[in-house]
Amino acid sequence: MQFWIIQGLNSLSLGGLLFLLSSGFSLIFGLMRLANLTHGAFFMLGTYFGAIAMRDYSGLDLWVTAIGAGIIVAALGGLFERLVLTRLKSNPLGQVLVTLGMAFIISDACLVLWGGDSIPVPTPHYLQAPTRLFGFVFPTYRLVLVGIAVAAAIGLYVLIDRTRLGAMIRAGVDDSQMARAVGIPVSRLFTIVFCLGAGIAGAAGVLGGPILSAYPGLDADMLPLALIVVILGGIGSLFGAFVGSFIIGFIYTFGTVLFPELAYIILFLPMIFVIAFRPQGLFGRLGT
Amino acid sequence: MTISRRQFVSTLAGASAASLASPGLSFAQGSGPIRVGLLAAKTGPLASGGIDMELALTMFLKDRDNTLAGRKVELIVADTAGVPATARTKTQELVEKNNVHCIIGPLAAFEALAIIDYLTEKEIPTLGVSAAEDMTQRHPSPWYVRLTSTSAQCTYPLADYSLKELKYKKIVTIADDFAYGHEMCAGFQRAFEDGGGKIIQKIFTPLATPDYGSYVAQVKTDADALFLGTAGSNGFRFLRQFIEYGLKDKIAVIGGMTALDESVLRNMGDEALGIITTSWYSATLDNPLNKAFAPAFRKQFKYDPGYYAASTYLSGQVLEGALKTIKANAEDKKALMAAIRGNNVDTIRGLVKFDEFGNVIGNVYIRKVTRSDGRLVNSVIKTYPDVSQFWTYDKKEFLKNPVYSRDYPPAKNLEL
Amino acid sequence: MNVPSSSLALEVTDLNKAFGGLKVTQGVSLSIRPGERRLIIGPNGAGKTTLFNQISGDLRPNSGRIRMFGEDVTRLSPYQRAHRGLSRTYQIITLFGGDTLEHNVTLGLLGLLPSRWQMWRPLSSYRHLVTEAHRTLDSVGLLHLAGHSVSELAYGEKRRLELAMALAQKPRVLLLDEPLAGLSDGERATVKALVASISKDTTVVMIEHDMDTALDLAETVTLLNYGRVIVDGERDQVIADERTREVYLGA
Amino acid sequence: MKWIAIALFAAVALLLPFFAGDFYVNLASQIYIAAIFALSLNLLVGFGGMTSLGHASYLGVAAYVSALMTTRYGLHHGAAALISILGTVAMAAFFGLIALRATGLGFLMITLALSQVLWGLAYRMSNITNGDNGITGITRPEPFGISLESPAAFYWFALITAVIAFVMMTVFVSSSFGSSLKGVRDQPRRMAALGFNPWMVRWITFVYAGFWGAISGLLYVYYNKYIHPTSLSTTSSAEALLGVIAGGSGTLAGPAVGAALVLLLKNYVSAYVERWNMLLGLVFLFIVLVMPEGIVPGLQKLAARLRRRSS
Repeated sequence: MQFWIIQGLNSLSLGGLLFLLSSGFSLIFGLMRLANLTHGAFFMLGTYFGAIAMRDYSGLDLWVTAIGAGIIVAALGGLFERLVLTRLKSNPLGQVLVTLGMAFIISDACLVLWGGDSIPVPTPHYLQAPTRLFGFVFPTYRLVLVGIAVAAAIGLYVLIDRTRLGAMIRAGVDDSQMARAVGIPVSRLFTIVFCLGAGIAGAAGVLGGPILSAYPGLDADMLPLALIVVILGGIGSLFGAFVGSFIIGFIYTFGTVLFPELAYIILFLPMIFVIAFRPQGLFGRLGT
Repeated sequence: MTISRRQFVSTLAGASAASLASPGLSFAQGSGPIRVGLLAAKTGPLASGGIDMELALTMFLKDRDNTLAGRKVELIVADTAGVPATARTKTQELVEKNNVHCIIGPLAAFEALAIIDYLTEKEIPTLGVSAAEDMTQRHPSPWYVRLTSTSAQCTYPLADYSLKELKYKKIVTIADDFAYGHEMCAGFQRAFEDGGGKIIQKIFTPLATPDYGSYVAQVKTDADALFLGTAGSNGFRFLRQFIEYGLKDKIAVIGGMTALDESVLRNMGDEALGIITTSWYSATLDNPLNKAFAPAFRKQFKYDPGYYAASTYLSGQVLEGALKTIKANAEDKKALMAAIRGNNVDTIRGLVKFDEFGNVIGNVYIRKVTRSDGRLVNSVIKTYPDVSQFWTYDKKEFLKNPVYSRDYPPAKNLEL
Repeated sequence: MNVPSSSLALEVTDLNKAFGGLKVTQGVSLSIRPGERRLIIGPNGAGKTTLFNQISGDLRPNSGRIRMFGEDVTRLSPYQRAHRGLSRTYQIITLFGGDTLEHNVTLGLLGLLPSRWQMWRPLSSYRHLVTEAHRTLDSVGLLHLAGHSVSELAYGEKRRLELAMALAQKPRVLLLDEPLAGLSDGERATVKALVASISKDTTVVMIEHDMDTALDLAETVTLLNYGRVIVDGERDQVIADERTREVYLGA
Repeated sequence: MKWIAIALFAAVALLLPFFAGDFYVNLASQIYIAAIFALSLNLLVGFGGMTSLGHASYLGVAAYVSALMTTRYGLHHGAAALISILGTVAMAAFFGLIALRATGLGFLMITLALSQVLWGLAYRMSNITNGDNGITGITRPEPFGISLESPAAFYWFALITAVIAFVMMTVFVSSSFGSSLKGVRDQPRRMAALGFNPWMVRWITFVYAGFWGAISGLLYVYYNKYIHPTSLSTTSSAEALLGVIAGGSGTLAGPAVGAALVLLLKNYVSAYVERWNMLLGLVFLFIVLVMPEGIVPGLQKLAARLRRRSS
């Protein structure tokens, strides 16, 4: 019983982390039809910013750092979008090349700037003590992370569903030519959404830091996870990304525990299954 | 075919047309510097170790004004990127383009295994750093020596220490799911169970495991201790999550030679205090050679040298000893190799000898993480002198068994 | 119409198709005789092109049957229908823009031949195909441009090329989706003459907005609205029908 | 002019071992292997419009099968190669059935997932594959009794294979089937309406690309005499894909040029430029911004512009 509860909580917290990671990717893909392979690098950049800032300025708050890192990464993302990606609107192979190229640049820059060691992101001291619930012990920060993920999901839902910007994004997702025709500044919208997606990745990098730490290769570890979540949940569907994150959280956690010999393929088998029988993902829409 | 081509080449040797091939031909035998190649992964996930390997070796040579045994030394560093195929190309570059006299490195077992046949064929004296057991056991190469330790070599003393001094009876092992982790756990298990202990759980985690949560939660807390067999930064991340789950109070942690390496400790906090690990080195070793090395390294780079830095510094020392024996005639590769294997050299890890398989026989240290001058260090609490890769086992019997692996020796005391 | 179904060129029975909640084809039935010229009309969004896509096999209907010359093709793929003599053009011009006109038409010919699986001989080495392609291009008045790239063509020429690709296959049933859309008056006359000259061996089903031109070509007319057949019959009969007026004028 | 250049290039390629050092000869052999691999991927990406991120599967599996057959089961190289190729092609046929259910990003992800599964198996099933230690002790074959041990001999072997591969793949894409393939890439619906079976066209190409992937895998394992799970990894697939795109997908020479570029940056330039990863990224960025279609089409356009200006 304890096993199921603890691993269930683990699945939830991993799911929360995955949603923070993949929501930005999903947002960008939904509007721009761009598989942003730099996403893992943006995430890692956030983690490094957090780790370094909090190492060099002790007393810095994790939440403030996350927002700061989010803003910096968003700005970098915006620059990248304006300077490079705008020129590649109808060149998907070119997009693959530059987004991966950018990921190479970022990860090598991190190695130059901060070396090859793992650098921790400290857990806020008031969240360091494990939570004891009905005799179970569970890391408090992980529980908080689930809460943050849910809050982020609600925030994004409100943004997309209730604001003018969201209405424009939705119009652009449905049909960007139509959106342009009715006077929505699609190009600027692309930049805003790219910044937003990159920013969420950067902030998520800091928030995931206490669990993951900053280390070379973090980007390559995270990018496939983001891709899997988004593909499984349905391309361009935030709701799909949300549900997909938790599904993957559960599959990964219970899969690696119950079938350790399948640890390497546990994430990919369900994905093959889903794409083969439901190419649009679990919550993706038909026709796109 | 080859011969005629070589003749063809040599006729062109003087001409500028042969500029591509010239590095191999412009140096007459015996003159010019001794060319030492270092294979280190300076990019990719193994970069941390690779960078330290370069820093320490460069420092070693600089301290000697780039001169060993009276002859200038040229160091050529090649980045293997931690990829076997790249390691091979880089080795070929060192051998065929740079014409190195000997090679130090590489770090990862799969890099070493990818190039060992080639190095043997080309007869290049190699001072290895990687730990793959069989390279000095069932498949030794006359051109390969190892100055550090096999995967399991350092775990035997730790098993002994756990039984006799720490009085542990039941232990859980957790290690990276690759050959190094398997071999380390296998060696530890063998010695520990032969001495009457029980390994009640073995967990192997994929090398790229961002979140250890689900593994940490599985650890059987009724064990006396947890043996941590990780490499690189994985131990560091595992331990942080281990503590998050409140397990540090419930179960003691002991570790293999890389689990709490100095390169890991420098980014850790009080959570590491008290953890006991085993290695062939510690930055705090109290011998004159290390007193000359570790503080200087620390002064220059602001952190303590660990496994990776020490490995190449050590290699430098062994190489220097051998070069002195053969009067710096590095061109005579057979003599160089014989000198490396035959010398007993005093090094930063203590006296180094080799067995007939080219593997080191040397001290292994049991260390405990303590705080000293405000930083975390591995303080030596016990020294096991002259530990062989075969520990106390009979060499012949040892080699008759299969090489250590995930499933060998079988774990008979696992609790479900 | 009491014609036995085996002698019908195209027979659609009670076809239904919905996208989510939107019903785009509702109980549509058509019976088209061999050699017939059928015009399908209806306001925008009436489901004309969706109907075509189901006949050609690009879309699977939710229910209903499609038969060609008596054979049930409802579950066949588009390419299988093509091999049974169905050919079509697209409302939005769909050509191979980077290639020459000759290549476009040759590709159309190749589609029905076993040599399309040939993996060592270049397409251009099939002299008889090239000759045939030239003949077809000549029939639509584009022979002089055979070696030019499609991207150099004017809009009207592209429409004619679309037609040429379909005609090259000598189809038994030809679906034309707004062949006159976007053409100037002169071009319109040219294409109209082309369509009029199609052999009676080919049954022609055409969607067209330009009633003035299209009605001349049609023998029978089907009026669609909101995915339903409103009126169906001989040309003059449909034009005279009250409901046609309603759809076109009342709306 | 063009013919002189080609003749010169051919002469250099043919005679390279006579004037270049072993290292450069070996580097060139590796370029040929990478070029075959990139060309086979280009059949999918460039000519078929199927962006695969799992092409290393075919290289890796062929290499593993050959290595296992010769080292573990003591099979002759010829028999091992045959089994390896047949096995890999059969696998491609099966993978094609799964992967071709999707298009676009879905196809990319499913190929990635399939290759990850293979990588995981190679890594984890160590009793068969020797896991992370890889397989050592692999020999090179001796076709017609000629030893391939020397760099020069292997070089010519690789060169001949690469030329055959290039010719055969060129014939393939220029054939009438190749025309259908390009048609299916550009206008799949139209092609279906014309009587082509787009799925079958893609599937056959998928299998054929798997075949050449297997050939490059055999050369790869003969060259390295070692095989490790990294050769099946996403990184290997991604590198090849980047080479194809950078060189110019859908052209015949582009992928070879791109593969050579990536290989040289990684294995040669890295000796001089410590930050070669960053350089690689910058080169990709530069290529896309300056020559969005890739190096070869970009240079062709440039040459055409120069010619027009001079005339």
